[in-house]
Amino acid sequence: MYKYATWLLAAAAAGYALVSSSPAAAAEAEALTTEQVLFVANNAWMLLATFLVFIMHLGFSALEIGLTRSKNTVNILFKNFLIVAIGLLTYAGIGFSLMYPGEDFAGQFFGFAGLGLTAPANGMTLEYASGGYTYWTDFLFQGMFAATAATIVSGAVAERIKLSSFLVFSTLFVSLAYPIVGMWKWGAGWLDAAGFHDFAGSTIVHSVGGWGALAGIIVLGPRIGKYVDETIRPIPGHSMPMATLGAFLLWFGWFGFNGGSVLSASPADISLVCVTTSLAAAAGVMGASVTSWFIQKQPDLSMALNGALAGLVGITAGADVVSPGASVIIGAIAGVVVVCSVIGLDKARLDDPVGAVSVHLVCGIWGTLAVGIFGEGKDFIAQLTGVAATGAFCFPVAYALMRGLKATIGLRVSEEEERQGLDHSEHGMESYAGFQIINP
Amino acid sequence: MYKYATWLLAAAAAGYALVSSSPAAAAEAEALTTEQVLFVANNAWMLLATFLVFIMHLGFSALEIGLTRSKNTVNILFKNFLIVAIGLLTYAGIGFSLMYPGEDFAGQFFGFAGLGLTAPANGMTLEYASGGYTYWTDFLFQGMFAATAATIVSGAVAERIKLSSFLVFSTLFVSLAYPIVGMWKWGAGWLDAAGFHDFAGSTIVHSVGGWGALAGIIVLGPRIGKYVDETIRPIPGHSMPMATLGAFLLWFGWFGFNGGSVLSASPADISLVCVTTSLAAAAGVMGASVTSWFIQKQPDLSMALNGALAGLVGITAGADVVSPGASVIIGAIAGVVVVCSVIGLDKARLDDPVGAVSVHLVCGIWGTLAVGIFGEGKDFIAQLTGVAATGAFCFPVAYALMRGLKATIGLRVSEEEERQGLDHSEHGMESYAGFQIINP
Amino acid sequence: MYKYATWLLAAAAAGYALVSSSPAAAAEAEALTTEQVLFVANNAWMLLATFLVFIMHLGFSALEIGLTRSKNTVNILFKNFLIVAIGLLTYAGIGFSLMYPGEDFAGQFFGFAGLGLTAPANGMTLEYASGGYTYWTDFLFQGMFAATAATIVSGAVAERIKLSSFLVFSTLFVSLAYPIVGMWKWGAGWLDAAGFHDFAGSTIVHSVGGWGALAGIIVLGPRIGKYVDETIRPIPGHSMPMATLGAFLLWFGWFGFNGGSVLSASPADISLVCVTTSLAAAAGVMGASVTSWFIQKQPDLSMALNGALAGLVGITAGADVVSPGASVIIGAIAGVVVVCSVIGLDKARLDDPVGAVSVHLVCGIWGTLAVGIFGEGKDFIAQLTGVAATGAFCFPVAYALMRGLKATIGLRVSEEEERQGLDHSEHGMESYAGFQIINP
Amino acid sequence: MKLVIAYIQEDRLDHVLDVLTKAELHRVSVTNALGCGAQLGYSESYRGARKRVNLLKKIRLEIAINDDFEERTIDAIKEGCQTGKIGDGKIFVLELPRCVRIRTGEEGPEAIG
Amino acid sequence: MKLVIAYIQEDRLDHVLDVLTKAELHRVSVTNALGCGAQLGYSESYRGARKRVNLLKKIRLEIAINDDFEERTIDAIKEGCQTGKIGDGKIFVLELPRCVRIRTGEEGPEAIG
Amino acid sequence: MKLVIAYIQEDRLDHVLDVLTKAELHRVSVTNALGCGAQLGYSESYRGARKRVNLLKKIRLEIAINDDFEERTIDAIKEGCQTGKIGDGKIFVLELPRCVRIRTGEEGPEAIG
Ligand SMILES: Nc1ncnc2c1ncn2[C@@H]1O[C@H](COP(=O)(O)OP(=O)(O)O)[C@@H](O)[C@H]1O
Ligand SMILES: Nc1ncnc2c1ncn2[C@@H]1O[C@H](COP(=O)(O)OP(=O)(O)O)[C@@H](O)[C@H]1O
Ligand SMILES: Nc1ncnc2c1ncn2[C@@H]1O[C@H](COP(=O)(O)OP(=O)(O)O)[C@@H](O)[C@H]1O
Repeated sequence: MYKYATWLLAAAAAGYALVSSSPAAAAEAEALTTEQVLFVANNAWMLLATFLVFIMHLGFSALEIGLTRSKNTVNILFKNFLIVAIGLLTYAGIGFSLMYPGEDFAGQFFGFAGLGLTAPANGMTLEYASGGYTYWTDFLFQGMFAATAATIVSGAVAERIKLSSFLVFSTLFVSLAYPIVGMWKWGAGWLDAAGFHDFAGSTIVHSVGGWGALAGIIVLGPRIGKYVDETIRPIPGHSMPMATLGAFLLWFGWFGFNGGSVLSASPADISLVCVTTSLAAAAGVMGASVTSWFIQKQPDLSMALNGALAGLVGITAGADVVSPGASVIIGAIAGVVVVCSVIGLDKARLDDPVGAVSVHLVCGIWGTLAVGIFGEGKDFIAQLTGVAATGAFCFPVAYALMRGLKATIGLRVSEEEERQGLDHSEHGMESYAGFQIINP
Repeated sequence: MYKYATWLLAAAAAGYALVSSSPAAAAEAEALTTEQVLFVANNAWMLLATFLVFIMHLGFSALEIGLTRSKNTVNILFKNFLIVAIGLLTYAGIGFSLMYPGEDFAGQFFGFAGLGLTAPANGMTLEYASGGYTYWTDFLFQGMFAATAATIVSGAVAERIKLSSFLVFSTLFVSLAYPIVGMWKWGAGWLDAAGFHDFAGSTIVHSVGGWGALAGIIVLGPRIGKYVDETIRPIPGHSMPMATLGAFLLWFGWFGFNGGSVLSASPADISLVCVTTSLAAAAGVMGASVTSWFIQKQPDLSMALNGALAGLVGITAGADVVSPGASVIIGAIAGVVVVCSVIGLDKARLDDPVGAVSVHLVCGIWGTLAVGIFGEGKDFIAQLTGVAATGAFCFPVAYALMRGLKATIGLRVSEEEERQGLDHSEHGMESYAGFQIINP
Repeated sequence: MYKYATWLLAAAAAGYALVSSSPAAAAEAEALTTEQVLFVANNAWMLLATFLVFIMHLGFSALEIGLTRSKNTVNILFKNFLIVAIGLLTYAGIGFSLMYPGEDFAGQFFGFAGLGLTAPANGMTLEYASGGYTYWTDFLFQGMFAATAATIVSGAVAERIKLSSFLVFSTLFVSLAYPIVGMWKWGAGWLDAAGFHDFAGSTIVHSVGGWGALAGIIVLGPRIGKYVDETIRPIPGHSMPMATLGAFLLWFGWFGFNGGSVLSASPADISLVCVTTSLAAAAGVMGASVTSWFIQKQPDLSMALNGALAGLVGITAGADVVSPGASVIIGAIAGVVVVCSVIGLDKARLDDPVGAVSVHLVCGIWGTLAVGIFGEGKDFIAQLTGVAATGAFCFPVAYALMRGLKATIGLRVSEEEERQGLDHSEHGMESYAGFQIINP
Repeated sequence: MKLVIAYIQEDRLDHVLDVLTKAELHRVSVTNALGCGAQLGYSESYRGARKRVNLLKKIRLEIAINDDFEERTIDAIKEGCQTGKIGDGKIFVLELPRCVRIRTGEEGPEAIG
Repeated sequence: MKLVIAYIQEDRLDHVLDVLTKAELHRVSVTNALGCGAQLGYSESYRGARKRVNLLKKIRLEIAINDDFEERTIDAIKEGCQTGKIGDGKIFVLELPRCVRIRTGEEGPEAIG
Repeated sequence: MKLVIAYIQEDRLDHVLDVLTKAELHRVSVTNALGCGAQLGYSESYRGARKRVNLLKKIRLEIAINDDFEERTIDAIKEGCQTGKIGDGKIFVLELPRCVRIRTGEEGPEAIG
């Protein structure tokens, strides 16, 4: 915040990598071009989007604790907080390099540009990404995405997974599986070549996380007391305010998730994307509310929240290529689908405390296919291929990882630990010290 | 997030409506002008403002649940969450078209440009709004505003209104009453012609909501147990942390509410507006805290929170035309006024659990009139006209709607439902499952 | 939101001080230069940063209440909410003028440009800050920083300090001590001349607050029941969800704290700063988690949260001049240091409920010194000088203020008030009305 | 002396305290409770699955009294809580052989009030 | 009549209610409690300092019954809560001379059920 | 056997548990409670309206003991809670005819400890 710098204007515009800010170097900057200024605006927009994606992690944390019991709250918060850290660090270490290997290193299915972050020579200039952003912005925006995929799993396996096993799983999943699949599409791999369209990641991010979640709940089994004899015994979440706060923040963050995926601040594109995103979320809320009101006789807040997320996941693949009208349809269907999916999974005795599989996997698939229906000139078969390929890769990998952990360090806490709650057994800490809570 | 697009820069700058992004069309874009780049920056600012207004809905939700009882929390959250969805969808359907009919359709008092959203031919270009934003941005920013007016009502009628009736009321109020009044000023109607100044909506948004809130609490009557015999029995809110979080987020969102109302990123304007907004909020906090400390002998946190909002509502009409010094005066007076109004309404047995009428209506009026006092060249009579006309239209409309609902589907839950709490009777759900709470 | 203004584009670009927006004046604006557009983008970025710093105050509030008992929650919220108001108003009154006296008024150690805010003639133009931002933006960004220093103290002295005394202390500290030290570096004073580097304020903001916190806890003494006989009796915080929400929001806000301290939207600079900031935070989380897992045998969520903040404070001094790799090292060490410091202070019977001294003072010092180690061409001795000078000024001043208050109006609540909780004794209000809580 | 325990509906608490006060019964202890009895529970729906809730929110009163206050206390509780609807609650009266006021060490009937 | 008080483990609550219902004991009141007993507490670590927690979370049941239900009730609680591990809990049985149903004013054995 | 019930001030809890432990009374159950008694309530102000709060936060102890521990227990509670200020609380002692340890099924004096 040194205020008397006279070189600021020139330096900023010239867009040099002022890591060791050298006024001298910048001073020679010639006349400022419009492209350079556009670069400044684009890059600032991309960082704003990055910040918004970051805050989604608070959204996920709040939603997850809200929909689970207070005796596992510290554990869930710890997992979600650490995942952001692990996600960023591993993405810096290898993920970014796996996902965007660049032309020199890319295969169709796999590429790796080396360990760590090294800004290319043109990394801070217009050339790097057609003036959309710098190399650092690129990394950070992508890094925030990476952690999201792992966080999705967290909600589904909550209240019974061992902390250490979860951390190992997440680290591997987010640093290997996620970037490899990501590369197929966004790293200019084979899916991209096949004409697959996934704007901001209904498949590449959400389904990837969703497949991990599905594998997790299959291998782990349901929470004790969820399915007794022939009946489903719902286990109510302990804080609807936190769950709602989480859903609001996720919607808020999604403006960055989708808005930033335009990769520039192009007015027509980012504004269309924000509109389709909002309308799909709104329609998702209505679709889920009406469906749950109809099925459950009373409107279920947790379903309305899931509806918003369903609409958001659903629109993520096609936010840039569908009309606002189509986005309403996509969102509304996602809202209906998510409620049916939550109820259906429960019937199938797959215990997903927060509805992660329904929201991220089922609606991720729906959204991806919807591009083939509503997106002008988009190929349904290509969309189907993307969906199938992702599932065919991610589910087995996640399943194998989970089984491997189960066979070695163990995947699930003991029955007694689960009954006491993971806050006690894993952390020796209370989430709401002093509050009198009956947690059967 | 396809990273190898070479057309990004050009496309963004050219500002074409790339709904089905056509590289070919964009490729012909000529040299990038400074106006085009300014358009990019302005539009990004407007979207940032839109996101901030969105998060105000979380702020409202948190404030409202914080200041009410835990047995009505799910209900309030559900209402607030749905309102955002309903607000956006109805605004897309008819509201936007009613509020900004455009020159071709506008009368002085009413205009309607047709159902649904249709981007005009120049909607994505500099021409649409002098390079301030695109048509989509315009809709989304305005749509976020619309839902606000309905949400204001929600807090005042909380803990006793029937969910279905509230949703019907809100839908009609936000899709008809709000845009019609809005059109008088912002849609270039008669109030605008009369020289009325209401920068971001002390009257057009906040008072409109406030009149609805006043009508609501008059028709509904107070909560059971609030006024017993001759005494006022305060009903304490169940979570001061949530209330405070709400107030902080509202302040945060107000930077977008007011900052975005500049309708461009003009440095002098947006920075002045943010400064007057902040100083008025700060002065509102001090005004309310000192007043409540004086009257109540101890400083009341809920009053300090209301004070911030009072300052914010107060400055909203004139944030662009008053000096920072004047904004401190406006805010401080708003802070004093809100405390007196809360206490006065209680004396008049008008039960407003969160102080919505005091904050939005009373301070909305104060702020609008203050423009006539502190705004250079502003006409006090015009301000008074705007205040009176809004009241003369909105209060009867809201009152009639409320009475109509009362006479038909019923407005208020039964006494037993109210005693049990609306979470139980309307949703069959607990807000804090497991927590032991005594809620007399 | 008057939408038919044709002068918007021109006015925004020309960057005139349109306090009483005069279309006439703006109309004569000549051709829009790239510098003017860059000014628009830079200024918007700076305001975004300002908003993010603002929301840090919610982060601090949530973190502090989360780590303390529910019987003092209203009090902490009230303090934090008021501090923002007091901070902004006093900074407008004298702080800004003390901290940035400008060339005409500056000494090496002290300067004062007069009471109140007066925009200089060029305050809304490119000239004011090389096109980085306007005078109003400048004030608001700096004002948000100012309140931070006082808020840091709040957490350390929580649960026992008298409300009135705290408010007096904060007002004096934030309006005098903070800007005077700030001026030494950022106001072009002697520390700046000495080659001291403190990018966004590891020392100038965080250590200043930290010294105040240290003085506070020394003069106040520990909370009743914390140190009994030979043992340390931890007093668990009442809401880990709130604490976590606070830490997430602080991290979120820090993007503005550091990102805005670039004082322009220069792509290379802001993106590097955001990357170093994030990586240091992530490394801080890992450092603290591993350390606490090792020492405490189980991973302590509150330590992980402190670790993130430790990393953030640590990187604040050098975010612009260290490589991402170095930022990981700085953050990781900060994470280790903060855990050791928390435990060490407890051993020394210095009772700091939220770890403010460890996070802000200890890691602030570490971060400042780290610039001398990792920052290319930075002088370790200059860094040491800055650290020492700040301590030598702030600690005695804070200590004297605290002692003075103790001797006059009293600094600490009575034992009975402390046992009952400050919510009761200072505010007569409950934080969670109806909840059954055992608070021994 | 007697120890009177009563389970009542949550929303009668304020009223019963008023009635007790009028009957010059100024000492009462109150605890939250959950109860099942003749009153049927209800079923909630959470995320599409139905949940029977049999434990309803109740308030538990505990009042120590001298023998001659027994009827008065029971009448006051009845007056304050009787609505005639299932779920009004129960009163249990136990013998209380000993009572001590901690502050003074007083025992017996003097210590009750 | 008797008043049965039992302290049990939190996670046995659902089960014991099922068993009681099967034994045709439909009326129970439940309160949260903290207890120390033979079961050792544990030590938590908060911000690096260790904290002994001796008060463990328990559930308190209170059941008023007619005399002939005494054994049945105690057996049901035992069945529902016995795991053989320290901390299973205790049952205390008191004499209950009087019982009143608030709704009807009924007294004695009829008022219990 | 006896069942001792005590209402005490919230902030005496830690201390009284220490004293009980020293008196070799290791088994106690604790519940949150609200109480009104000789101690005057206070009045709060919420949003400008005054509110009388008569129900103050208290802690309820329940201790089952063998007869020969009665005095010791009462003395320990007195020692731990007596400050001489109004609001210190009350001790109620009931006859406890029967006590069962769920884990072992033991009954009577052996089951108490
Ligand atoms: N036998 C009993 N033992 C313990 N608690 C009882 C008993 N009978 C009633 N209660 C308590 O009283 C409450 C009200 O009793 P209930 O039978 O529902 O209504 P009513 O007394 O009107 O028939 C129950 O929820 C329970 O808490
Ligand atoms: N003498 C007693 N007085 C009061 N409560 C008791 C007594 N003994 C046991 N309890 C309650 O029962 C719970 C379980 O008792 P504990 O001694 O730990 O296990 P067990 O009964 O298996 O030996 C305790 O936590 C306490 O709440
Ligand atoms: N007769 C009683 N019945 C039930 N609870 C009582 C009775 N007397 C006192 N208490 C409980 O003990 C607490 C302290 O009693 P109080 O009369 O205020 O103080 P003191 O015992 O010092 O005179 C009360 O808040 C209440 O919870």
